[in-house]
Parts: sequence; C-alpha cells; structure tokens
Amino acid sequence: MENMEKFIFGKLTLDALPHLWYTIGATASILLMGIVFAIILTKTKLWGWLWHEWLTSTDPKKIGTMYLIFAALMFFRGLIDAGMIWIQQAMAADSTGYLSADHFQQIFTSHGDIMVFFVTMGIFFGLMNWIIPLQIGARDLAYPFVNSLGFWLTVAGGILINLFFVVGGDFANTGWLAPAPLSELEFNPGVGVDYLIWSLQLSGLGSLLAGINFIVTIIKERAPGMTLMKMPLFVWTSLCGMLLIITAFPVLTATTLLLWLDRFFGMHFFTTGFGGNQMMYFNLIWMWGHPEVYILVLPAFGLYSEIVATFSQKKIAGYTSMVIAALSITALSYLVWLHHFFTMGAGADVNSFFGIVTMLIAIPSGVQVFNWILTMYKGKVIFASPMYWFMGFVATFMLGGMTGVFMASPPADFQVHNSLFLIAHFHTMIVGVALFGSFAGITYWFPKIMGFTLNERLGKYAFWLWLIGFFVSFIPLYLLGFKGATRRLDHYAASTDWQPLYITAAIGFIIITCGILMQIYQLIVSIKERKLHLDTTGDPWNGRTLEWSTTSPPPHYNFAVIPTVSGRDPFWEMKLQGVQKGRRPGKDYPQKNYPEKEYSEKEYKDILLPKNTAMGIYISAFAFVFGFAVVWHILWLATIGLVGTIVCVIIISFDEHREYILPAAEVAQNEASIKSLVQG
Amino acid sequence: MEENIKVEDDIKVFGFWIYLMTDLIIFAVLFACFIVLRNSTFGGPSGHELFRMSSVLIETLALLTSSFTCSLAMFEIQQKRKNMATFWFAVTFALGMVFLFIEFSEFSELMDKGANWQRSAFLSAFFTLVGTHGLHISVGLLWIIIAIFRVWLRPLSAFNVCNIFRLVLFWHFLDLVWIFIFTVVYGTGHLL
Amino acid sequence: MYQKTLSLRIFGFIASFILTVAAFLIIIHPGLFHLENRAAIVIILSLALLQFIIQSIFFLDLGRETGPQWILAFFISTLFIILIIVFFSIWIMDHLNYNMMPMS
Amino acid sequence: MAKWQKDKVAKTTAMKIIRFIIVLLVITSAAFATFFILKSDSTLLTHPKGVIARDEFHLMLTNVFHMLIVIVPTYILLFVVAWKYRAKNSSKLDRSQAEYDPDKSPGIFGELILWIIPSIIVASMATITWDATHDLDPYRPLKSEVKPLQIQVVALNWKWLFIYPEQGIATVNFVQFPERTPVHFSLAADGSPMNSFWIPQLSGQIYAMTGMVTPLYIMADGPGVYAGKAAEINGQGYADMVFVAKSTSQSNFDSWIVSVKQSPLQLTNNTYNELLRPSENNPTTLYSSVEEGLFNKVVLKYMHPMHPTHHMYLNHMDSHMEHKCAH
Repeated sequence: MENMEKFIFGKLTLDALPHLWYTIGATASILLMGIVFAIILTKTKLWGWLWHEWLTSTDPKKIGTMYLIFAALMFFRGLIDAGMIWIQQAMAADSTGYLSADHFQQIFTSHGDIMVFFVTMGIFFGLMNWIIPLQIGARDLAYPFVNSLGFWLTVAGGILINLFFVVGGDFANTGWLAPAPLSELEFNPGVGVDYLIWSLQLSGLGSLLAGINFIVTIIKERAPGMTLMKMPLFVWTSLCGMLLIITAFPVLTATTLLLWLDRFFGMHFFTTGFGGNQMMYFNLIWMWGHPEVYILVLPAFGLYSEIVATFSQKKIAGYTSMVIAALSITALSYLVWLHHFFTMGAGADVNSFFGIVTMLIAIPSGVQVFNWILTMYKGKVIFASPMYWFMGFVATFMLGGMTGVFMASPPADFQVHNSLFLIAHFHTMIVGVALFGSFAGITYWFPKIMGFTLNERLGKYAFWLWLIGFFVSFIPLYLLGFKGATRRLDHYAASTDWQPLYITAAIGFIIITCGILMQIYQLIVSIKERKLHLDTTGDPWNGRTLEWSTTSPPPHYNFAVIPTVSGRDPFWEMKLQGVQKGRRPGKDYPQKNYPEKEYSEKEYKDILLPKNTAMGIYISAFAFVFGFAVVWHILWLATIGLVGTIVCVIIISFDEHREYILPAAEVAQNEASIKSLVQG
Repeated sequence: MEENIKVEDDIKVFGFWIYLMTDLIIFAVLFACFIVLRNSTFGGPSGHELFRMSSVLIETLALLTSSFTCSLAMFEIQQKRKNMATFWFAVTFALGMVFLFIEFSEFSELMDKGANWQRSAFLSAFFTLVGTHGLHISVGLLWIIIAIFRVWLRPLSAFNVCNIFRLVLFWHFLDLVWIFIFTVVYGTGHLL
Repeated sequence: MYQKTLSLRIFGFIASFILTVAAFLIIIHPGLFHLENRAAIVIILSLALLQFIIQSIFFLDLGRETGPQWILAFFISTLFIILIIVFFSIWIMDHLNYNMMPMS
Repeated sequence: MAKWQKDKVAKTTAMKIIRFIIVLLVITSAAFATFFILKSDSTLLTHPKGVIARDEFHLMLTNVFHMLIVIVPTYILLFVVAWKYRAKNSSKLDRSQAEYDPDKSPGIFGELILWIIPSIIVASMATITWDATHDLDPYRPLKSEVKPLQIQVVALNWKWLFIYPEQGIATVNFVQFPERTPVHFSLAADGSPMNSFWIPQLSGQIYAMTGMVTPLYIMADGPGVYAGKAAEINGQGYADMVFVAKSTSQSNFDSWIVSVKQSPLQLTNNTYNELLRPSENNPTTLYSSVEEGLFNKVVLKYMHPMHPTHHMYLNHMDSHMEHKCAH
C-alpha cells in the first residue's frame, strides 16, 4: 500500500499544504485576488472577450502588453522580498531578527530569480514586442504562434516559481543560482531546488523561443530599403541581446538539466563524492550568467540612444561606433565569466587573462557614454521625464562601471568577492541601467502603447524619489563591503558596528517604495486625465524613427502600406521632405495636427494577419503540469504532461491555415476613419 | 502568392537552423562535462574496459546510412513520388531503430555489470551525453512516422514539404553530433 | 535541377563512410599505422572534423543560400561559441584540478 | 512685466537657488560621512594589517585613481553639456540657429579618440593587474627567511577546525600564529558545501572545498586580533561561521601552545565524527592532541572509495539527512 501511495502522490504529502505563517498568508492573498478577479469578469461577462481578444492573441502589441503586466505583478513580488531582506538585516544586530536563517535564505534566492528572469527580461520582452515590429516597418514577428507560446511558457515558469507558497512550503535556500554542492541532495533534500530548476527550465525555454523569434524578425522582416546600418539603435542592441539569449540560454538549460539529473536519478555531476566536480557547476552556470547580465543591460543602452537622440532633437552621434560598441560588448561577454569565481583558485595565469578581458568591456561602455554626451552637445535638449531617467542612468552607470572594473583585477576581487561591495555593484548596474531604462522606455513609448502621455510632473517626482532612494540605500552597501560585511547574512554581531549603515540602507528602501507608490499614483492620475493628454498626432515627442509615423495606438496591422526607408531616421526624413508635414524639426514641440500622407485607393493591398491560437496556452499548461509533476516525482502525471505537450505540438504542425486575409477595402475604410478622427 | 510562400519557407528554415544551433550548444556543454569528468571514475570501471567497438561501428554505420536514405526520401518528395518517399522513410526508420536497439542493449549490458549512472561521475556524464543523443533520435523517429502520415494524409503543399525538409535537417544534424560522440567518447575512451 | 543534389548526397555518403571506417581502424589497433595513443587521438579528431565539414556541406547544403548567407554566418559563430565552451572549460578545470591536487 | 510677475520670477529663482544649496549640502555631508566611515578603524579593508592585504589595498587605490581620470571629467562634462544645451537655455539667450546643428556628429577622427582614451587607461590597468595577480597569487609562498608555520584548516558545517600538524594541537573557531612569520594555510572542507576562508585584514579570500586542498599564505605585520569570516553561503549556520585570528609575539605563541596541550579534549576519530555533525555558533574549543594524518584522511575520503574513511562519508550523509528532516 505504501508504495502505491508513493506511486500516486510521489513526494507530495499532507504537510506540503500551507502551514507556516507566510505560506498561509501568501496562499490566502493569491486566492483572494483570483476570486475578486473572477467575480469582476463574470459580472461584466468579459470572459469571452478576455479569451478571444487577449489570451489567445498572436498580435505582438497585445502580447507585449501582457508581458508588461506580468512583469509588473512579478515586480511587486520581488519588491516584497527586497523589503523583508532590508528589514531583517536592519534589525539583526546580535539578534536573529523576525526571519529564521532558512526563511531569509529562501527570500533572497526568490528575490534574485524573480527580478532577473521575470521582471527585467519581462519588461524588455514587452517593450521589444511592441516597438521592434513598428521600428523596422513590419506588421508582425516572424512566428506569431511561437511568440504566444514563448510568452505563456514564461508565465508557466512564473507560476511554478511562486507555487511553493501553495504546495510545498519551502523554496530553494541556496542563492539565486543554486550553487552546486549546496543544491545537491546531500545538503538540500527538500523540494525547493526542484521548483527553482523547473521554473528556470520553463521560462528559459520561453525566452529562447522569443529570442529566435526576434532574431529572424529583425534579420528577415525589415522594411524595404532598411539595411542593417539603417536600423534604429534600439533594434541593434535588442538584436545583440537576442544573440546572447540564443547562445547563453542553452548552457543554462543544460546545466540545470544536469543538476536535476543529479537530484532525480542520483547521478554524480556536481556531488561532493563519487568523482563529482562541484567547480564544474560554477564554471557552467556562470558561462550562462555573464551573458545573461548583458542581456539585461544591452536593450537599455539602445533605448537610451533613441531617447537622447529624440530629446536632443539631433542625430545620434557616432552611429557606427555605437553599433561596433554593442557588438563588441556582445562578443566580449562570452570570454569573461571566470571573474565570478576568481577566488576559487584557478591560478594567476587564468585569473589575469579573464580579469584583463573583463576590463576590455569597459572600453565600449565608455564609448557609448561619450557618444550620448556628444549627442547632447550642440543639441536642443528637452528635459522630459525620459531624459531625467537618462541622467539618473548615466550617473549610476558610471559608478557601477567604475566598481565593476575595480573588481576586474583579481587581487582586488579577492577582498571584495561575495561582500556587500559586490551586491552594491550589481544592484547599481541592474537598478541604474535596466530598471531606470525600463522606466524611461515605458514613459517614452507609453503614448504609443496607450494613446495618451503620462503625467510629466509626477513622473519627475517619482524619478527623484527613485534616485535619492537608490543612493541612500546602496552607497552604505559599498561602505559595508569595505567594513568586511559578506553578502546573505541573516544576522551579525553588533560589535562590527554595521547596524547604522544597514539602517540607512533600509531608509533608502523606504524612499524607493515611495517612488514606486508615486509611479502608481502617476498612472492613476494619467488615466483619469487622459482626455487632456491625448496623443492625436502619434508623434508626441517629435520622434525620429518609424514607430512614431503610425497613429497611437497603431492599428491592428501596424502599417497600411509598408513604408520604404532611405536613411537612418526614416520618420525624421519623412517630416523633412514634407511627406508627413509634421512639426518643423528644431522647434519645441507644441501639439499641432498635421495631415497624414494620403495613399490613393489602389495602393492598399490585402494584408495577411495571423489568426488567434489557443495552442500556446495548451502547450504551456501541459508543460506546467509536467514541471509540477517532476518536482513532486509524480511519474504518471509527468507522462501525461509530456505526452500532452507532444500531441499539441503535432496538432499545431498539421494546422496549415493560420492566417486570415484583411481585404484591401477594409484597410482603406479603416484608414479613412482614422484620418477623420485625427482631423476631427 | 508563389513568391510569398518561398519567402515563408525561407523564414521557417532559417528559424529551424537557429534552433539547431542552440541544440548544438546544449551538446557542447554535455561534451565539455564529459571531457572534464573523463577520468573521475571514482575507482569504478573506465571507458577502456566498458566499450565494445564492434557494436559501436555497426551503430555508426547504421546512423550514417539512415542519414543518406533520409536525403533520398527528401529527393523523392521533391519529385512528388509519394510511395518511393515512404519507402525511403521506412528504411530510415528501420536503421534508426537498429541504432536505438544497439544503444539500448549496450546500456543494459553496462547496467548488468553494475556500471550504472550512479556509480561515478564519468558514467553519469557518459549516460547523459549518449542518452540525450538517443532521446533526440527517438524524437526524430517519432517525427519520421508523422512525416509518413503527412505524406499520405495531406497534399504535398509547400507547408508540408517544408515541414518534412526540417525533419531531414534535424536527422542530418543528429548524425553530425554522433560523429563527435563516436570519436570523443568511444574513440578516446577506447584508446586511453 | 534535383539530379545535382542527388550526386552531392551520394558523394557525401561515400566520403563519410570511408572516414568512419578509417577512424574505426585507427581506434581498434593504432599499431597498424604505428601510431601511439596521443597521435591516434589527434588523427581521429581531425578525421571527425573533416567528416563534420563534409556532411554539413553535402548533406545540409551549407553555404548554398540565395542572398546574404545568414545560416552560414550563424553556423560559424556557433562553432566559435562551442570552441569557447569546450576549450575554456577544459583549460579552467585542468588548472583548478592541477592546483588543488592533494600533496600527499 | 507686471510687479507680481517680477516677484514670481524672483521667488522661483530664489527657490531654485535654495534647492541648489540643499543639494550641495547633502552631497558634501554625504562625502564627509563616507570619508569618516572609511577612516574609522572598524573598516577592515582600508586598515590592512597583513603583507598581502596591504598590497591588495594599494592595488585597489591605483585602480580607482586610473578610473577617476576618465570618470570625473565625464561626470562634469555630462552635467555641463546637459545644462548648456537645454532647450529653455537656447531661447532665453537667443543664441542663433547656428548653435543648434541637428546633424553634428564627430567624424571618424573624433570617434577614434573616444575609443583610444579608454583603451590607453585599460591597457595600463591591465599591465598592473597582470603583475599584481602573479605577485598576490594565493599559490605563491611568501619570501621570508623565517620557516613558515603549517596550519591545516577544515571547513565543517558551520564552524572552522584548525589543525597544527607540527605542534600536534587543534582548535575550533580560533587560530593563533606568531607575528611576522609566514603562515601556510592548507584548506579543505568536509561534510560542508563550498566555503570561502577570509581574514579581511590579512589577505584575500580563497575557497575551501571537499576533496581538494587550496593553499593560502599570510603574514601579520604585528600583534593583533582579526575577524575571520566564511564568505560563501553554505546553508543555515552560514552567518555564525565566524572565527577569531590572533597574531602574537613568538614567545606568547609558544606559551599558548603549551596551555593548549593541557586541554582535556583530544581530537580522535570519534570526536572528529562528533564535530562533523552540523552545529551552529560553536564556542572556541581547544584539543590537546590530534589523530595522525587526519587532514589527509579528510581530503582523500572524497577521492577514492577504497579509502578507510569512506564509510565516514556514507554515515555522515545519513546523519545530515536526519538533521535536516529533524529541523
């Protein structure tokens, strides 16, 4: 009987249900939100609309919005983790604080994973889904179905990483990368590490599919006339980011697979005994790790180049060297990963080689900063809130870059490795570059996505709160690093007089939370006053690239007629030639209506658009079931999940007619109605 | 519309090539693991004692011929000759099964000798590398069966021909990986 | 037009067949070509590389695309990545293992 | 302009000036605070007491000065350019349209300069780093005529065990060595995941792993007590895995050895097995004698199954399982 029960339930037992204070709290809040959401939807009978219009949509604009919403939800979860860490560390001088060591270690592990995998990559995939087809003059990504599948796999990974609240009770307490012997069965027999492994596998596969999708779109679906050297810089850096994804994420998939084989089949890749080589895990996981941090950072560089060029009302300075800088960062990021384990003892030759190549990356980053400053030089810089985020970014990026190169020399790294100095460095890079970048991108493209601009005044308040909060919370960490404080400490001796600095850092966190509340308030106010800030011309910032040539939000098919591109800033050239008599360049940008380029009737052609498909959801659901079953060793459920995924894939491979035709007449009629709306 | 389909196929094949590159990188990681762990046998049997080169040769030649017959099948599909294409696909399927059978019997023989994957890191790396390739082969075989159904149940439209073309690419790719498994795993294993 | 591809395939198959058998003979008894182990390994690796190139050209039609050769570009850059993954891992891990060999 | 407009303009400029002063005050006070914190004695990294730590600190300073050559002018340039070329400024000073040049982009020569400046600085930092890494490599023994003191360190689950092979004594969470004599630590771990052995004021950190021996050479300048830490996360008791390193004169060290010899505890196989069981914030314990070749057994245990201590590895596995489930 015992093994029958084991066969049916695997490792799942009754005490996996929530019984700790935080699991009960989390499960209750998740259920509550679910019920409230369901009641609203059933009351307003919007289930059908939600399913047909959004969930099964293959329109990149809708999938982009869903990515942004998903990333925002995950951001709050990561933020709560960060808050609990700060409060625990501020309290824990000579006392164990309000969290046990194990619980504290689970929190910083999930904080790391959620922020890296689901928030930062989620926001950038959202922005890319929205903006890349528009900027390269395409109607859709190369594989619409794969786009929806990639998104839903990331969501499946996101749900699995949060599922331990409801079923299981404990997450991995190993650190965000589950280092080898600690995450093996010998030291971590629980189910937490399996949750981490399989949520990384699912969302890793989702990111890989999205990476392939974007690469093929950027290379094969550009508008006629747009050669590689005429692409906007955001498209260039996103292409570099996607190249990094398709070459780094397979290493992550393989390494987490090996760790899982160690835990599930009892193999000995990284175990302490039986010939296992625990150092190989560090080598492989960081071989993915470093390209991953450049995946987070590169799209932000391209985004800033767009913003600086638009708000300085000038061509980006040194376009070619910006492209060369982005490509050299991409290439160099494969040769540096050992700087994450200088202290392991690989010897002076190996350490100094990797240290010097790490320093080389500072050169292209430096060039990008110089070129941004040169773009502002002799420009007419309008300080809208994206430019505020840009100034905050450059201030923090130079600090982060300096501390990065500081740690590139191995002997210096021997002293600050795994200390709070390192924590401050990578938070400066991720918060300063990627997070400020995503706020700048969202504020800059918000009118294009929603049709009305965000409130500028509140945006600038939010920026100041974020910047001050950032410095108040992370400068003390640099100092704590010099005082010898190592990372991940759940309590410390008061004699080391670290507590005052920990408390200042906690205050900094509170200021950041006020900044986030200000951003939510800004969103509410902007939605309430959207009539006042309507963006009727589709070009609120006097933009330069193609996405501003459509109305905002753009029609379902993006461009009625695919534009031909002649120069680097196609929309700016159109305005110069008076084809689209927008505002004269160089003038400050008061809102002024201007007539669209009139396309005659016969120029409209039939447009092929992808149909909605629910297959992405079904495959991700089966993959989620497989992941859950494998985590809990329920073999029959795992086979169902696997077989279901394979059957769905076979079905979709036989589905030949995935596109419908939008007749030219309907396109012309739609364009006419838009024009009348703009003129009206 | 004709030109549009040609572009459509190009994009699908290009995307599939990039997927093959990511799969190649997964195999590269497994190779790196195998080479690093080649000597950590933890007192257990080493490659030299375990591998019987005769069955490995038969496996390799079977996979090589199946790769060739697969390209013949594609050649027949392009000629629109359905039954010849099905014949060659059946031969490819048979050779693939021979390959899997030999590999499976080698694994079970190792298990009987007690050299299973829990015995040492070297054996873990060996079983994972050759096992993952074996898994890819079984996915390929399943795809061949579906391709045969596709040839008979669906018209040979550009969409279906492109799907079969990607199957042939996948099968050739598996043979490419097996060349290095044959040389690095079995070759150096037997020699050192 | 398809006749040409058929002859390519046949040539590719025969060449690979010969290379495989040659590598097998070297593995079975390296003495035959009076090679000691180290040299034998270098030879069979180069035979494998040659077969890899032949099969990618004759079976996978690498490099025969219309317009810019994107597939070839991705293929070669992935080979670089694979070289980095394999050789740097070996270089690092050998240094680590050598440095940490227990003295006694 | 009407009077009230003048006052309004005066008020806003006054507001601006006040705000600017506040910002200046905040930044200067922050700079002073940072300076004092770095100066205070409890900041370990800026008060090196060991030969290696001092060289590493000097390397840090040279690196920072190298980078400041680029970072400071860029910061200044950033704010000056942003301030000078802001849109409001152009209309107020009614600079002619010539100043605004939308297609101004540095030519090839301008671009090259942007690449060359950081390359020069990185080149010089690279050469410094190459030599420093080879000098401060943990594998390189310290040049000194005094015979180095051998100490074997075993990282256990959440405590440090120090074995003095020549003196035949062992201690837990406390290590003492004479000043100005090179100390050769050989580090290993047992029953514990990857650990990092770090005495911030004496030298950089190095990992301690099972089945491997990593060396570390340190030499204290003078007598003193230094905090020692574990820098790599290894489970629940990670925060308590701290130890005290003490350097005294040679005579004090010899008398300390004699006093440890009197301690009742002996480090035999079974007391070592007791130590292997996971435990948190262990008090300093002294062992008067150590079983012969214990350190080698600990290392070889993970290397080869035939080794006698292999059974220790197996039963340790289950003891750890109980601990985890019992918790």
